[in-house]
Amino acid sequence: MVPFLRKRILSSAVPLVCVVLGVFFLARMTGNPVDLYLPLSATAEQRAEFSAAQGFDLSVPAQLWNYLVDAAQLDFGTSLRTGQSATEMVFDAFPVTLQLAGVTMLLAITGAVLIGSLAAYRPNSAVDRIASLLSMTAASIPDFWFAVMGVLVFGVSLAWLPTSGTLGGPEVWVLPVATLLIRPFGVLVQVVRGSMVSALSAPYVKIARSKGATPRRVIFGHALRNAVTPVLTVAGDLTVGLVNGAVIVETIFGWPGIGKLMIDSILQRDFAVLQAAVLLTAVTIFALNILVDVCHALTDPRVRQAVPA
Amino acid sequence: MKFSVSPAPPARRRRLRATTAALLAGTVLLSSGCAVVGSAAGDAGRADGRTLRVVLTQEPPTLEPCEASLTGTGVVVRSNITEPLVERDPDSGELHPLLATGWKQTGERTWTFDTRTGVTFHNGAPFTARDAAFSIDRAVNSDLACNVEGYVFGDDDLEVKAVSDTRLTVTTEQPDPILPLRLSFVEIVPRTTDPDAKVRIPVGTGPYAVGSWQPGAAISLHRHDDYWGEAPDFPRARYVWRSDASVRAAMIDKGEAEIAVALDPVEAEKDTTASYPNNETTALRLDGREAPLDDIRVRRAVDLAVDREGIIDALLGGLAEPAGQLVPPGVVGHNDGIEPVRQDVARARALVEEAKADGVPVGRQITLVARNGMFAGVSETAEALQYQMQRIGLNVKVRMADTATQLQYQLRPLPKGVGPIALLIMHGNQAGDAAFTTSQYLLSDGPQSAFGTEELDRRIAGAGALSGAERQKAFAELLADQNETVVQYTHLAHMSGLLGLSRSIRYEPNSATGDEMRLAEVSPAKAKH
Amino acid sequence: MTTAETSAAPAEDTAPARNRPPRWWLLLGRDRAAAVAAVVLTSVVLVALFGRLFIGDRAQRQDLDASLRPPSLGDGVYGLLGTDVLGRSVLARLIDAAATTLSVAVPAVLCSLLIGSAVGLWAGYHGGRRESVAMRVADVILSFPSLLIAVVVLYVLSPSALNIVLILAVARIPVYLRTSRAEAAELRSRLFVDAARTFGTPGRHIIHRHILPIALPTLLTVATLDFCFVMLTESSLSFLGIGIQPPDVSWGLMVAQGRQYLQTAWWITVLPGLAIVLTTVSATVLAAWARIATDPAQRWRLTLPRKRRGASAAVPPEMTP
Amino acid sequence: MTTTPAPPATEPALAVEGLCVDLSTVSGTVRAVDGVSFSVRRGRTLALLGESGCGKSMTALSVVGLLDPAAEVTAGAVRVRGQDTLRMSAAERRKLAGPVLSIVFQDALTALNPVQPVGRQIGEPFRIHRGLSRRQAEEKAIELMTRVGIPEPRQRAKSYPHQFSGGMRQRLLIAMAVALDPDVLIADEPTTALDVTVQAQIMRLLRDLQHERDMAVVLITHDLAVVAQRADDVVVMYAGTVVEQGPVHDVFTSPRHPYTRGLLDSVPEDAERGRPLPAVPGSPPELSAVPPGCVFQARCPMVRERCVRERPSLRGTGDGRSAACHFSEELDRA
Repeated sequence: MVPFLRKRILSSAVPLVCVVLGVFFLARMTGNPVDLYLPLSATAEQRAEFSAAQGFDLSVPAQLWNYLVDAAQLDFGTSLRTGQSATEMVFDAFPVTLQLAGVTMLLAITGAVLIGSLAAYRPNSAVDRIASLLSMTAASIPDFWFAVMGVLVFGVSLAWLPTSGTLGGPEVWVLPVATLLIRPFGVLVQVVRGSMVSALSAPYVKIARSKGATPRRVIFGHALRNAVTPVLTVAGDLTVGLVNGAVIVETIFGWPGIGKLMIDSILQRDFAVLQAAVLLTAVTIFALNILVDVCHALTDPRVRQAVPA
Repeated sequence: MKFSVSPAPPARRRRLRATTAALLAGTVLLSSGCAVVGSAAGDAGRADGRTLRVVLTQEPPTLEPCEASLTGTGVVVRSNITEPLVERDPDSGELHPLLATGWKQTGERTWTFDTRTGVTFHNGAPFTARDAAFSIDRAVNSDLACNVEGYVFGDDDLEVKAVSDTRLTVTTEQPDPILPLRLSFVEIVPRTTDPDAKVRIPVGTGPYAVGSWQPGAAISLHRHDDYWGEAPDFPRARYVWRSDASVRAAMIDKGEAEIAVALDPVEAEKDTTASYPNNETTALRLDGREAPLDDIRVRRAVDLAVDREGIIDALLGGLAEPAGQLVPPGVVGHNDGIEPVRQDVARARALVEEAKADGVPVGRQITLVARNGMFAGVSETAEALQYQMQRIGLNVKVRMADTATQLQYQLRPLPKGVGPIALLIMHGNQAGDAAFTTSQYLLSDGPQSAFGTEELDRRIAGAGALSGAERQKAFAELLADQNETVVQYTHLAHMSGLLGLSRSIRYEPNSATGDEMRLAEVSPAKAKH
Repeated sequence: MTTAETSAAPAEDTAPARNRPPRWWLLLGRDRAAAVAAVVLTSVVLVALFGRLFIGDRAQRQDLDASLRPPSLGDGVYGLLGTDVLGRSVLARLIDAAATTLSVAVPAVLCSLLIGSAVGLWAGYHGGRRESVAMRVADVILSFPSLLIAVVVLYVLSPSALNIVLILAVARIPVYLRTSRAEAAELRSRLFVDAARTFGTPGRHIIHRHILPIALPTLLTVATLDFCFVMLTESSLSFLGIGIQPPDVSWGLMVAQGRQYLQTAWWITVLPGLAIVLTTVSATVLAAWARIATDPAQRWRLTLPRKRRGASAAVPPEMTP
Repeated sequence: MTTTPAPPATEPALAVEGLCVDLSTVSGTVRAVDGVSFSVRRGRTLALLGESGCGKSMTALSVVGLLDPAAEVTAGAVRVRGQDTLRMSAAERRKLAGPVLSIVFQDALTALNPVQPVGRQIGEPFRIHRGLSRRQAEEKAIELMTRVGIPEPRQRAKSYPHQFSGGMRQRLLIAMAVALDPDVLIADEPTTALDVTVQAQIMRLLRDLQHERDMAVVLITHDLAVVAQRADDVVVMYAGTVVEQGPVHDVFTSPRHPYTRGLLDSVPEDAERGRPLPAVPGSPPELSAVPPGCVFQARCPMVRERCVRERPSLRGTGDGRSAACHFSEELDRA
């Protein structure tokens, strides 16, 4: 396992550098932020002064060099908008999204495994049809629409939940998590169902039954672990995709997470924050991919064996 | 704001309004009795009748007082946490003493201010003229690159001296007749404030002090017990922010907040909302350098094609007034005689046909650029304009841009090679005088103008030199003239803001509310017995 | 020796009609949900293809006096589903939007499917350095949050339908790339591929003839799920103000624009939302059906008499506890 | 753990009576197995011989209760230890699965769970039926692995199926099947996927285990040579029906059905193993289009008018043999 990890981590280094360079150049393509940060009536001299102070008067390669030199010393610059250190802002926002995404995926995976297995146990039964229809519908509802509906129905009309915000008890989590949850949950139910159906019709399941194994033993002892591989892959991809959902959820519910931070820093041309945020997100995504690979190796001996090669 | 992710641009400044017309009764009703206690909890804290909960569109980037000319910062900081020497009445435009008790011009380039005694900062330190001198120096002469410096002072430095504990002098490089007005933007902080770095949480003399700032979540204020003036009704205040207008409205409905800013016009019919003219004017700026917009008949046709009343009623909740000029009533130079153009599709079509017959390429694609979040309903407005322009035989494409992109189209140097542009702008006259508008928007080389005529340039220069009634008349005439001979602008509407107000409080918004919301003016509603 | 086999290939005892697969419409008829889905999807495609011929400029025709009229039978065909805030017929806009929505979603999915699976199969088949380079590229694309890239690129390059298609396609390439690479990597060691290689069959022929057919059902299933993803992302882009630009209209744009009228005029946002849900659910149902119908080992599921489907199923009666 | 005592050696360990299996297809329901009967005693081997699709595998799966849901037993009985398994509850059947009835499949790779160590899979019957602990079951598994000839069984018990060769996997599958000394072992083409030398080893292993444990073996195959070498009795199936049955030696020396005859005739004296031969011209009928008369009429060299009209029943022809042909005497004489 250790050489496997080492190899994976080393092979992530080059793509990470690509991400850093990519976001640097993409950000520069969006133009000089000077108009945004100075009053419309600011004089040309003030504009030049501002550009010089922020280093925007340098050529892009020179700016890149400065950025890389600073980044090597773990200095990712200062936010144009708030004057805070970009690192600090990113690390303030990151745990919010991480918690949100963690709770969401935990619920999505648990729920999907239970419901998906139930549906797969009797394909085409009423339970299966209803579970499939609901999960497909869930996966195709626009998240912002669901969020606004949730606020109006559960926040205002029924007054069961707070409309938005982060402060308070567990009830503040309900709407944001539900909004973030619907799509991964819907997709995962279908994936679990599909892979459980094929696992349950595999010959080794017949053999297990020929040994007199009970249904519970067949499902949990034999089929589930075989069905888990595609579920893990899809769950990994969906977790990565949660960053997209987080942009919407955090915007609507006023959660100070990394998604909102990134979109705000794009709109505000706050390059330092954008670069720091994308870098941290990318590192997290790489770590997540490695984690998924490790889980694959843990659940499937064939993968484990193939690793040293 | 509808496109809620795009926050109000920081470039939107607090306005210096010298409006003479009192559009609203600015009386603050003093309270008595107990507040209605809501049941719902939320981010903004429990409704306990003692905390005033305000929901903004975005988190203030900072509370640094020298950045208070940023809308997002100023709305929290100004007159709540810190105070300037002089304040402007948003209704009358007159200057009132605040931390200064009086001021006069004592030399060609020098003004002298007497400061108030018995004022203490939140940290307990007494306020003196030295603090005022320090604050002005820090905001204007330092290397902090404060927004207020670029906003009101330009490149010149000020020479500030505290003559005694209660008197200071300010000397400018050039004679400046409106220095007190400029200084109304400088918020006063104690001498102990860091002169070399911006602070995020300021100390001031205002009625409220910052209790805590939970980043991303909320800012809590509490009453400053040693405040020199009248104590505000609410002991505590709490700011939260939601970028989605429907969520802000929901928070009022649910009782999770007492005040919500910038609601959608859809909410206007509720009795928990209050609208107020915010001195903004929207217009379509036509780039007369590019065909087919270089033909005045085409520009005039666009003006005639627009259904202002329809747009206002259907898209802006009926909250705006049709406009025929860039400055709203109350601004020096506003021409009462200009009637907003009425829609006349037949005439517009005829004008386009005429231009076409003369070889003007009316089929060339015009890009209509608008900014997401400029005002609620902006994208529908852009669609309506596009349709109405298309209906008279022009070829129009809409491009919704973000703030930074739209500014590239708005400010000189204008982008090249992008074809004919019709730019949707929203202009707030800041000085209360049309000179500001004309120099920016109407001069041929004005920073926010696409083109002009020499004749108009001459008239603008001439009008700027006049004063009094002559000045009013000259500007009024040249505004009418732009509508006749230049037609760079197709004016749409003088806009309004919409505030959500809980039934448990009383507050009268005024034209400055968007930039400076004075919590001390909010009082609990009278409870019914 | 001695075999009772008449045909060399061992066939399954359970597949009686093994000489030719059953007619697909028979299988479709056997699955009522799939049949309904097929009808829905066909009508959506027909509407998208020909709807504009019938509605003329109705989708664009504004009437500010007729703003926000609720659905009614009294206002003619185009008033059937009410009007939006600009007084345009919601029905006409739904029809117009069908074409735009599909013209964004279909090319985006097809592009990413074609490019992603071609590169993935190639990388997986050859392995080695080509494989690692392809995978690292996929890693890079995946680690940029796609919505943010969309925001950056669409603000810089202007939000046109073509750019939206390009971004969505690029953002989804890694998904196909990874899936097809995994399949190809597994298949390249199989006997029949080895055999083909021994005979000197060129790599692209092996990929095309031997690997692609096996990987295709999985890829198509992913593509269906992506179809839904693309429509929803396009909708989210509209929410952020950079989706399809007026006067074009897509279902996603309609949902996004209508959401502020949720309380006063539900039809503006609920109806296009319903269209998205119906289309994607139909596509998913049909994809699931196609997957079973094309897989000889699974096809029997469709042949069960309806009365027994609910009762028994993958696990026979004695398995039920 | 078993509920009923093992039958005396004279009683059949397994008796299948009039088994009918229907199969749902797109074009309707077809009868895949039609009135199949046979029985086998402990220590004896019965071969089910036939082409692909003749219903022999489906018969075997019905016996152990592992039919796909598309197939359904519509008539008949499967008797072990005097009880009809088809009329048992699911729980009762589970008690028989392993200690009484057991099965070995053709493809050992997919028949073993890829994510479980083989030791655990082989030990599983002991955990299910004997209630042994995981460790005890593992010990039993190692014993079995030793018995079926896996080298270094203690280490190999922790390995996974993909780490074994095809022959070894088949041995593992057999070890699992014989773990609880079943009365009846059904071997469904156990050697088809293996190469020739390994085939012989596996068949030898099966024979040794059968003798050692006194099991009845039902051998499902299309390989005439295997039948000739291994089986005591043979049941020849065609299009879901039994066309001939009897002791292998008798049937092979004097077939009483033209189909059996055709199969045997097609074998050259010096036949090379593993070479597929066109046994009988033509191919069996689609199950959905089985003719009303004799099922074999289309390919029968001696077909007559009666064969088209009337389906021959399986008649006893003396010496414990039977055949389903109107004219079996003619074959006997020839």
